Amino acid sequence: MRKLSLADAIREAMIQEMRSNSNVILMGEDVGRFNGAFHVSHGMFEEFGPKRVWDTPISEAGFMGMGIGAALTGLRPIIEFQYADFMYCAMDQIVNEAAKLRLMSGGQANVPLVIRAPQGATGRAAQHSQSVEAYFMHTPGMYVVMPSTPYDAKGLMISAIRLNDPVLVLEHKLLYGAASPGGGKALTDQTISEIGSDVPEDAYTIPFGKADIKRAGSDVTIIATLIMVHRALAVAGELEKEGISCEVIDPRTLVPLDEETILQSVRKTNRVVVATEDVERGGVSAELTSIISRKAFDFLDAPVECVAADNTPIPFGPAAEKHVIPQMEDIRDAVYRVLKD
Amino acid sequence: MRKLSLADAIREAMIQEMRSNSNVILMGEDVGRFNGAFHVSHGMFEEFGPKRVWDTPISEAGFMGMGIGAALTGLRPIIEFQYADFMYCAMDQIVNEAAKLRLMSGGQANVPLVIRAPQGATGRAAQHSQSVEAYFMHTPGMYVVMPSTPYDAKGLMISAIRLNDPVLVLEHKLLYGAASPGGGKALTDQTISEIGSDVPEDAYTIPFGKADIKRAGSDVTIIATLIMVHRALAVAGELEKEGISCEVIDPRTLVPLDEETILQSVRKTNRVVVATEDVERGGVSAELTSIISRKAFDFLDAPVECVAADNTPIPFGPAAEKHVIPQMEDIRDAVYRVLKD
Amino acid sequence: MTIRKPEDVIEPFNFEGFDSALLKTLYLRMVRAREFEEKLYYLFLTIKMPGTMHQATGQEAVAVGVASVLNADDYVTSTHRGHAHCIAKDVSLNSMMAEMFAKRNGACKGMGGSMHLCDFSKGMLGAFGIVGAGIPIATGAALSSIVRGTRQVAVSFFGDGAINEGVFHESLNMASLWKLPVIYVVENNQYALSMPNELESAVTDLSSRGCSYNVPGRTVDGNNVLAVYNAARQAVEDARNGKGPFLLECVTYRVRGHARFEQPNYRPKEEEELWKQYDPILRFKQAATTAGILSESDLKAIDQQVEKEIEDSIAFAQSGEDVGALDYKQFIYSGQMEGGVE
Amino acid sequence: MTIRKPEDVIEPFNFEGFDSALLKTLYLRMVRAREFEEKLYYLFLTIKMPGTMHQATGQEAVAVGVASVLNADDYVTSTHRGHAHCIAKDVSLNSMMAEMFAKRNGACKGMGGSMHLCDFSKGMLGAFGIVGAGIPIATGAALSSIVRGTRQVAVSFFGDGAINEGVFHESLNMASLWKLPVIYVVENNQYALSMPNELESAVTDLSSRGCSYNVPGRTVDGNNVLAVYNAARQAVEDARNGKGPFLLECVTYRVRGHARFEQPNYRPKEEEELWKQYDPILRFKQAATTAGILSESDLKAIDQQVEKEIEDSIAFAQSGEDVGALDYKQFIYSGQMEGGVE
Ligand SMILES: Cc1ncc(C[n+]2csc(CCOP(=O)(O)OP(=O)(O)O)c2C)c(N)n1
Ligand SMILES: Cc1ncc(C[n+]2csc(CCOP(=O)(O)OP(=O)(O)O)c2C)c(N)n1
Ligand SMILES: [Mg+2]
Ligand SMILES: [Mg+2]
Repeated sequence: MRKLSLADAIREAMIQEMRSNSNVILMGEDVGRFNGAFHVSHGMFEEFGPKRVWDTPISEAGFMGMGIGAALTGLRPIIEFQYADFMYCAMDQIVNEAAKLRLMSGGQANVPLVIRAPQGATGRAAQHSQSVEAYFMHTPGMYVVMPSTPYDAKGLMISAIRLNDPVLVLEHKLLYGAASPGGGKALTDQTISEIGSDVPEDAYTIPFGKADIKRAGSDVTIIATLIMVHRALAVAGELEKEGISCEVIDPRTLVPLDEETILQSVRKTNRVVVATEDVERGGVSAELTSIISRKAFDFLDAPVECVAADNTPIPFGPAAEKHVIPQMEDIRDAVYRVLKD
Repeated sequence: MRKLSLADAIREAMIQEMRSNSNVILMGEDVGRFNGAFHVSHGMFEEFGPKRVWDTPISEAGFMGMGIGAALTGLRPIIEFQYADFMYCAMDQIVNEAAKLRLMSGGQANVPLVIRAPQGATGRAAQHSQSVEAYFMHTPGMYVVMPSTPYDAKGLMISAIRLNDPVLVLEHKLLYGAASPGGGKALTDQTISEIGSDVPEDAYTIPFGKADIKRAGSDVTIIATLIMVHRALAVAGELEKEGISCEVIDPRTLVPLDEETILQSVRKTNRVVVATEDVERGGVSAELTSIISRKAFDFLDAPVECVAADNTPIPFGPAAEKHVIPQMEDIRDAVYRVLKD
Repeated sequence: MTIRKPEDVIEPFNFEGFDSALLKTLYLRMVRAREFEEKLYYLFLTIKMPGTMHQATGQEAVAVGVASVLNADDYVTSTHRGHAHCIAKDVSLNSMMAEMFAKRNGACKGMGGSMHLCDFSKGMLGAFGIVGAGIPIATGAALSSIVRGTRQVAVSFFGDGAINEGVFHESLNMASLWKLPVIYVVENNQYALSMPNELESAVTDLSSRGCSYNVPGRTVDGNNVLAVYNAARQAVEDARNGKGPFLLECVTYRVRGHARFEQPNYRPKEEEELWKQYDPILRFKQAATTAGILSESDLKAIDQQVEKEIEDSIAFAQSGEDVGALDYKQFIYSGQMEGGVE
Repeated sequence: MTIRKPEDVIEPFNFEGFDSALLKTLYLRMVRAREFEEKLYYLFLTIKMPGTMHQATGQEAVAVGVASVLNADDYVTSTHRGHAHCIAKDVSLNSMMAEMFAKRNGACKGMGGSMHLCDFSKGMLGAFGIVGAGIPIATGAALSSIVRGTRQVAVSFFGDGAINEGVFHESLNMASLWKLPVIYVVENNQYALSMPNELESAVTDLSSRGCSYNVPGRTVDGNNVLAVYNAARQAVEDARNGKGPFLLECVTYRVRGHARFEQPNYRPKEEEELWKQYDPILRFKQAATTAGILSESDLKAIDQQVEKEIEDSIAFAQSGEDVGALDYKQFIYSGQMEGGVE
């Protein structure tokens, strides 16, 4: 099968859906003539033109609200935020309108809307590095999707476009991958493992709420998202040599969450590490820890270990950023700790 | 001592600080000539005039940003949002600027800023009912304060005004209390117990990060915030008759969190119920559960019970709102459950 | 510039081009809106009603004048003060009243209440409880019309307070850039809660505030339903023909307090009394009967019809089931993929 | 209206009122900004530098012309493209360069980097990485000046793209309502990343966009430091004297790509080449020497001074300690109450 980068996979999903459904449109800053800041929408303006691919002014609340209005009236907009950090500028439209309209209208409002945003720390300091999933996981009425591999990205993106609800798809900048036609624009993390880069050509969907066991194991369950999936897999590979067998689970969608797959694994391994890039306090790792600690209470042989970003705005200096954001050694140490008692 | 309502206590705190420090100002919609939508700022415009009490246009991002600019340059603004739900309109200024400026500037920026916002469900549907604490607990760089009694409110508010960091003070509409000069404007919940309404006349501070044990007990620890403190106390009172002894802890500040007082209680009772009004998924109850399950792992005799709002935008119909928002019976049932095994 | 006096704003009634059927419809809608809210006012005083409400009493000509030029499938977004907009767009009184009572047969199944009334079958996309929130949403509906090639027009109603929200600016710029068929109707009732225009807006000539985006505008007597109708008709026609957005300021007056029971003690009683004399329904009645176009009995018949409709709507509402504790669960997500099951 | 040509914008140099000391200062600051960034460009190409940067090459006259009329305690907010604003407000090159290297002796202790450069001792409140975010913050600094009675003025620099953010609108309205001493300087370099003015703004005459708020404005040749200086001086003087805000559009051109290494292939090479001929430093040099007000050797001395300053700043930066892994912990909260310990 073909190897695609994650950026390529997302682009292919968007293009295929736009070809088969004329109601799908793309909006965002520099997504058109410029092909997107990370070149994810490369070639789409050329193919679909300005009535399907909208280059917006820098007006996040405005174009987010327009996406909602378009969704309510028959279109299926994909809204790109250039960085996830800028979503706060449109927070009211996302949280108070998009997520709540179906309920407030007693089910009349259909809001088939995809929000795409690249996130993750890449040396650009506090306003271009955030991981925003916890804010939206805490916002009922929307789905939250976190694809860690090109295969997942394509299938989840197609599902997101076809679903009649607002879906947030968070893409990690360091996972976009160098194979993108953007060339140097796409960033890559050295630790990225190779799994999942085979992507079928035809359109396919991946259902929401189905976690993927990226690696089976028996001693400890590592639940990880986005780039932490890759760091966890790398750690698991290393630990195997020491005789430690890690199961790595990628929830793929945080809302809905596949509790069953997670709890099943926990009942088997009795030890859990959660690894996410968002800030620890009130974050995704806390939510997962809460679920596991309550629902697998009798199965835990040790406290869940949270590996998440420290509770701070992301600092600029590389050593500091690296300390704040979980690295392979943080995951490895957590596995050791959770196996200790 | 005098009995004050919570609204009165907050007003007194603001007035005393404004009298003693000419750099303290108040800004927000209808806070001046109208005395505030919930009459919390009653009489302040009259006393301090338009250079200290600013009636703003409906421009949340704008006046929030202005509050930051004022804070950076020597003032100590108090920014009122008419409802906490409208904070999303200013989310970028709060999350990306106010909370991050100190760090991004390497400690140069001083951001002595108080954000006040009434929250909680009172029959006004999805856009006027939200509890927003989890979003800001997950935002490093700001403090999150939740006063449940008039005594706490005054002391915490004075601390908030004097601190050199951004502080969010969330006030529950149903706790404002009928003694406010706003009369009918102030809402009251019938279940509110009477504790803490004695308020000293002089200014006093309550340090952040010190939980208050609102009721001592030995069988189960109930951790609750805002109105849930009162519901928990009412439940504790009833359960006492059944021979169940509940300890009710009010963290008072979520950031910083007094983990020690909480964990001490858990080590004693070995059973925990967390009761908060915010949405459960990714919420404050998850964070507290995570901390307790990890840090008091060996002391828990049963899984932590989370009593929080269901994962939904708040519906209008009263029976539905009541079902979504935790009530006394929800807390009571949780206590029974946690005591079961 | 302070609060505008009626004499600074009023335009004479010009019946040219209005036949009696249309006039009756305009009157019917205005009276419906008025009586619906006045009945609610009474209900809130006398029985236990859930939630709150904001009355547009005295402002009905704006909603009715504008919405009456729209096609059934044109779009409208509204505000916290939305009953009149819904009624003008022909949302059924029954479903609205039932929603106010939080009944299952309500417009929003009892999930939204007064501040979230909508009826997608009538193009009424929603009253928004967040001031200004409907502005970009209507703009997006207009963009959608362009993409789908349907020639539908979108109207966003909002207040003089809402015009200072950032989304107004962002929306008008994009609507103008892309020549979207959207009419921005600023319903200038001269107060945003307690704030009179001159304390909230540096430029109080609100129809000129499209200047930053090259959006043309016009101010009309918002208590003259014909003046509003004519201005809206022109704007809608232009928008439908690809000429782009328009900003229509309708000057009116909020006769009641901001919300249920709120006493507007921040403004002089005389001001209120003066404006009440320029009541849009009163003026319409006088003008139409004086001109001999509608008779007292025509109007009376409509009054009676509305009275009955309102009574029926209450009966309808009361016959509905109360919202159940678990109803909301079905409305959070569709969970459905386009065209069927996931 | 498409991209503006230099000949549509340029104003002749008028040296009236400028003495040679002032002219030397203006030149010094422009050259400092230019050389600082050009050195960085080279450094990013040749050694491993952390983060990214956005160059204001070709736009230096805007920052320098405006900031040079300010008092030391006046306030400035800047943008992602902020080096020139900092330098114009006399932030030390050493601390800036060290910040670029993520050193402990950097302006922000290595916590902020290029996009968050600031120096509170110089009134430089921050470069903001969020487009438009500095606009209300500068407005609040102006409000603060009024409340404290200090007669300080605030300047907000932002781009032609930022003008379409909602906070621009909200801020100008409040500044105008309250007559705040704030100058909005829109640095129109004709592109917002890939977007030329006419694709992002319905009204591309940006200085007129205060019309919605009664904020006066003026467009000047942004590549003529004297024209910028004169316009800013008048605006600042008026603001300081209580006449309220002003919107100053400085038309210039972004000579480089949007950010480090970005190739602006969305615009014609000829356009770039043409604008390079109107380089603000080049033009200043020619005019000043032609007019005989500064000599070649005056300029040369400054060039040499700057060259040395830049070299020194690199040495300073390289002598600094790298940010440590735990440095950030001390900067998250102050935890202090006013006037001392909690
Ligand atoms: C974003 C937001 N801010 C504030 C409010 C509170 N609020 C509700 S209505 C209102 C006044 C609105 O004034 P205007 O736009 O003139 O409409 P009117 O009430 O006069 O119809 C305010 C401040 C809100 N609902 N949403
Ligand atoms: C709120 C926000 N939206 C988008 C961006 C991404 N971005 C950074 S600079 C830029 C273009 C800004 O254009 P302009 O305001 O003209 O400034 P210039 O880059 O030309 O100096 C964009 C889109 C951002 N940083 N912040
Ligand atoms: Mg109004
Ligand atoms: Mg620009």
